[in-house]
Amino acid sequence: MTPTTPEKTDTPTPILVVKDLNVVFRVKHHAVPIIKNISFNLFPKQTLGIVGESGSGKSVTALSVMKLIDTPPLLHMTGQILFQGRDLMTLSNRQMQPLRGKELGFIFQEPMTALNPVLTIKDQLVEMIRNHLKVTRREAVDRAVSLLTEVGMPNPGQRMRNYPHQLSGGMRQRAMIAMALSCNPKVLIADEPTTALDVTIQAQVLELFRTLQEERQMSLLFISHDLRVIAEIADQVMVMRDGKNIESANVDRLFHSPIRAYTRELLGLIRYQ
Amino acid sequence: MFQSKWTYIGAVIIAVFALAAIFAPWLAPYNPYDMRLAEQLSLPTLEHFMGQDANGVDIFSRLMHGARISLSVGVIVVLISGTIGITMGLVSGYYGGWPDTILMRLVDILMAFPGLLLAIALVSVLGPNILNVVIALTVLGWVSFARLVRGQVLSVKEREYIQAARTSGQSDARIMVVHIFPNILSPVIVQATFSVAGVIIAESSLSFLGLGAPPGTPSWGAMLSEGKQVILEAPHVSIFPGLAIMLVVMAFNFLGDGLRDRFDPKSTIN
Amino acid sequence: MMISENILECTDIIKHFPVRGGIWRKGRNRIHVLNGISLTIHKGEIMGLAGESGCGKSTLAKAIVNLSPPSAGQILYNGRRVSLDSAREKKRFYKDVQMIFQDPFASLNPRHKVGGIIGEMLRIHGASPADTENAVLLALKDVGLDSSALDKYPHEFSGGQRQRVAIARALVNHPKLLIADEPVSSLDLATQHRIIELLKSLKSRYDLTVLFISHDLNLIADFCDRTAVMYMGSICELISADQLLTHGRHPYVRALIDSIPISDPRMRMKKRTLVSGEVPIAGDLPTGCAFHPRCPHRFDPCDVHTPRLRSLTADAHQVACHLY
Amino acid sequence: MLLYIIRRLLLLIFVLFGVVTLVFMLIHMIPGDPVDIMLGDHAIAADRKLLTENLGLNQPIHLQYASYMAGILRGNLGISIHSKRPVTDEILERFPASVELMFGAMVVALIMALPLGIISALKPYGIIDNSSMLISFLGISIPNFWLGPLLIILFSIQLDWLPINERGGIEHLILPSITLGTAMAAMLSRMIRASLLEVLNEEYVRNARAKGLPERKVILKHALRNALIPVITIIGLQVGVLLSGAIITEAIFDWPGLGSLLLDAIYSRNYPLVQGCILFIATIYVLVNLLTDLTYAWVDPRVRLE
Repeated sequence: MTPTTPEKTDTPTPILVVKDLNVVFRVKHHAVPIIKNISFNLFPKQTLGIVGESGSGKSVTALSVMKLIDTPPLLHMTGQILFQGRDLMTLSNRQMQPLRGKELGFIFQEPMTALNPVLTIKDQLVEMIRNHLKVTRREAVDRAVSLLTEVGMPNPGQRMRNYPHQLSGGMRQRAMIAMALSCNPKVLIADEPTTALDVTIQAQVLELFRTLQEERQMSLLFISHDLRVIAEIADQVMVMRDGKNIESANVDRLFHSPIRAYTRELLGLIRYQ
Repeated sequence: MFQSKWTYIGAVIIAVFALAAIFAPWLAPYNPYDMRLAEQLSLPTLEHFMGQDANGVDIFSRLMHGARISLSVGVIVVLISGTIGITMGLVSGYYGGWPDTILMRLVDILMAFPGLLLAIALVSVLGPNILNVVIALTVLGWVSFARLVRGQVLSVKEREYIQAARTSGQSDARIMVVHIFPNILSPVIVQATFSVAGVIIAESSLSFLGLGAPPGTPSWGAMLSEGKQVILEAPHVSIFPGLAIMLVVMAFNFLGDGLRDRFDPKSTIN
Repeated sequence: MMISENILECTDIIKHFPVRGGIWRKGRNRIHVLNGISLTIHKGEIMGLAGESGCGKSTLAKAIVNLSPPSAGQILYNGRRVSLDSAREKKRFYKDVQMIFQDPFASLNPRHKVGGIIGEMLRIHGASPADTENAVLLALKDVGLDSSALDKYPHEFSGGQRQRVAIARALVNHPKLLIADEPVSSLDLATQHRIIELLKSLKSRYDLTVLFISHDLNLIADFCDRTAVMYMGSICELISADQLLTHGRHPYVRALIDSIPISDPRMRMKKRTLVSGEVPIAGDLPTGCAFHPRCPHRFDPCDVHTPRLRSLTADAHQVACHLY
Repeated sequence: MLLYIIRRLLLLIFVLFGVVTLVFMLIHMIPGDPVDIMLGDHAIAADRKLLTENLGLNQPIHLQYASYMAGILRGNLGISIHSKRPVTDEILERFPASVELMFGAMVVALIMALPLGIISALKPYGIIDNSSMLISFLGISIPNFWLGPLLIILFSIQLDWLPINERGGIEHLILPSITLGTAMAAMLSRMIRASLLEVLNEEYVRNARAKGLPERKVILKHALRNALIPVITIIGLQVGVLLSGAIITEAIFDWPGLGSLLLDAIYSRNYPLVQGCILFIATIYVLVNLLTDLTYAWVDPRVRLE
């Protein structure tokens, strides 16, 4: 999957279209715009990397696609989020539920806090599977085991009976990924999935993301503050800075001939190391 | 915000009661010991707008003098037990080791007695009077401060600015006083406020049981205890002292709640 | 820069923490965090200490400054055994040896003004108010802050500025040895770059010796003269920093280097030798070489004998691995 | 988990040992001659001699302590002065009444606190939240020795729905249980609200929603289950408030429980009985705390599988 091919996919219709997304938070009685007119497309089987420093609004963008931003602090959200042509903005929370996890998978940054500490990995996996798929408990458990194997969890049958606090950082993140993939979502959104990991584990997880995407032909929205990680994984890149889309481009063009000064500055910093 | 206006209301109520307590001898319309048996249990009238108790004493005057006892006991006990508790908690939390284990085991033992039980036992042995109440409540009170401060110190002392202080060559004592203490002060102040409320309830409970202020003294608990005997024919004798206790205790609870929100914004949710 | 005698010598530093295993299994289950570290730092050099989380690099730093004294082993500062029993000894040692920490938001007392935070370091050594005032202003200027910072509280500064205050505090008494425990890890890239430049200039101006701890091999390679790489409580390789990324020999060090994401999509990670598995959680040390369960080049002696640091070439490049 | 239990049991034995020692010292803190105080100064010499021997006050202190401890191990808490009956029997006679009252108060507390706490966390700053905040403030602030008489005035005198005192059927239990349970209900609802609000902000709750689970399941299975764990410890501690509050509530309603037995013993200077009651109540509290700790450890896997 080399990034050199300019247009990743042949079919032009994107699976996810975000148009003029505006998100405003209420902070101490006044409205603070967090996301300002963000637009991007995500094509099937493509990885879109969103990069920006902390506070650039990249995580809020990811959460807005899932419509998971709580009120407070959310004041209002405008624009369009078209998933397979259907505008999620018009959907109520109840209507969003069948999509979340089934069509749109989400992976959080801190696996330690994103897994329920009092439920085993097996419970949390089986719960998700049986919530979306009409399968017996037995089938769900088997599916869970195969998922954990797919994400590289050693002896999954035994491991999955553990609680999150009994697993290492890498293992927990693999469990998170297995959970997010359990119902074969068409789009997987990963919010800084490797930031909390050591560099050797991060490399393993990035490799896992690449193989999974190829085997499962799914689209990936990958959020990170680290341009080097984006270089390893993304086909298309959007650079964000305090809520605005500074520059969007194919990963190869962005790294070799960046247009905006801010992008060059970011690239300069990592190349210096 | 719900809390903030109630905090000020709390502060105002406390101020009013404090003034009543300080200026009781001058402001109170009647002498709290002046018995007029002829007018016993009379309902509120213009002269005695809270009525008179079983001995014909003006209830409002007794309440004002009662404020003096309740508030002073509350403040004194919290000040003494606070000082003891903070010092023990600070030293034991900072140094750890066997002094810490000894303190914690002592705390475990004292904590094994539910709330008032030990106070009741101590007062029943030492003899029922206000001084013994103060002693008993102080013996109990310092434990909660020690536990709170020890817990705070254990978390603060791992912070990097304390490790920096420990590598600056200054003495442990200075680190505790200059660096640790200011950073554990806010939860202690919040605890102190709630403790005053707790002590006021404890003092009046003991007096209600006849183990605190002897009958006849202008203590809210004693007044309620007397009121219980005549509850059928003169309920008003119980109503007013109970109201006073409730108002003061609620005021301190509001104040404590508000202080906690102001000091620890994260906790505004509860 | 002539590197003469040693400023700090650690020999066989061991540190283990008792696990609350209960009364019976007291002896058996202890987490071994340092398993015999011997390290010498020459006067005037920047010594790197690299490794992933849990390898014990911060514990070693804390052992050196006696924040958490080692369970065994010896530390010599300027050839003399470090003993901090009396207040006088403590003052003398901490005048020469200072430490800066990772989290700028936690390393400054939130209730003290910046003037007090830095001034305190001088008052402890009995400086007069006038001298203190001047020294603090000088220290602030050294780190690029002006006198307006004196009366401000830490929460009024950005992460980068706070780290500058921490550096000013550490250097105001002109120490000889500065231990920096991941000083820039929690800062964004641009600020990291500026703080590293600041440390470089202060190091040369005050002829400091620095022990620089980081998990970022690129940063170590650029900033340090020499570096040790740690894995599960022991040093697996000692190498000059500029050769780290190119001449690292130990399989774990090779894996670390291969794992660093490369900032060029064209060199995207094909199937480079990725190390498998992870550091065991409970810290129960594998027999022989600690890395053998995850090592692609494992062979017979690896899980039996623990390899010792052996020098490979003239310039004191040492590796602890049976392959060499 | 086994180690946790063993450690807790060892601690329990130590604490009980400390409690017994403290209670033993109580008698020796009486200013003046304990026998005079207990029997009053006009008692005849025979009774005085009998009491002195009975309490072993004529022996050196360490022997007294040893025999006291030995007695306790055999379940003998000495003889009650006036009734001349073993203290243990008098205590066990009154114990069921206290348990009934405590149970009633606990039920009242949980019925009030659980719904109020949960709803006000799910709809913060709503009407229910604000009103429950006010109610809980009232609950904490109204002393039970005022609430009791008020309830009596209202329900017994004015409305005459409920009997005033003595123990009997359920209707006798209602007012005392409410009096005793309100303070606990107030404290508990605040704790449940705080704990649930904190858990609702956790990432695993947001993750549960991201998994597409229905909101009902997110709240019940993920949020509430984690939120109620710390509440267990608080319930354990609140039992202490109930135990001491029961003493007063029993006094108000003449409820024939341990509390009123203790008070009568104090008023009549019957120190062996005072000693016995205090020791018994404290032991109950220590055992309840142990039970709460073990339940907490069992429910929270992070502790269970330490």
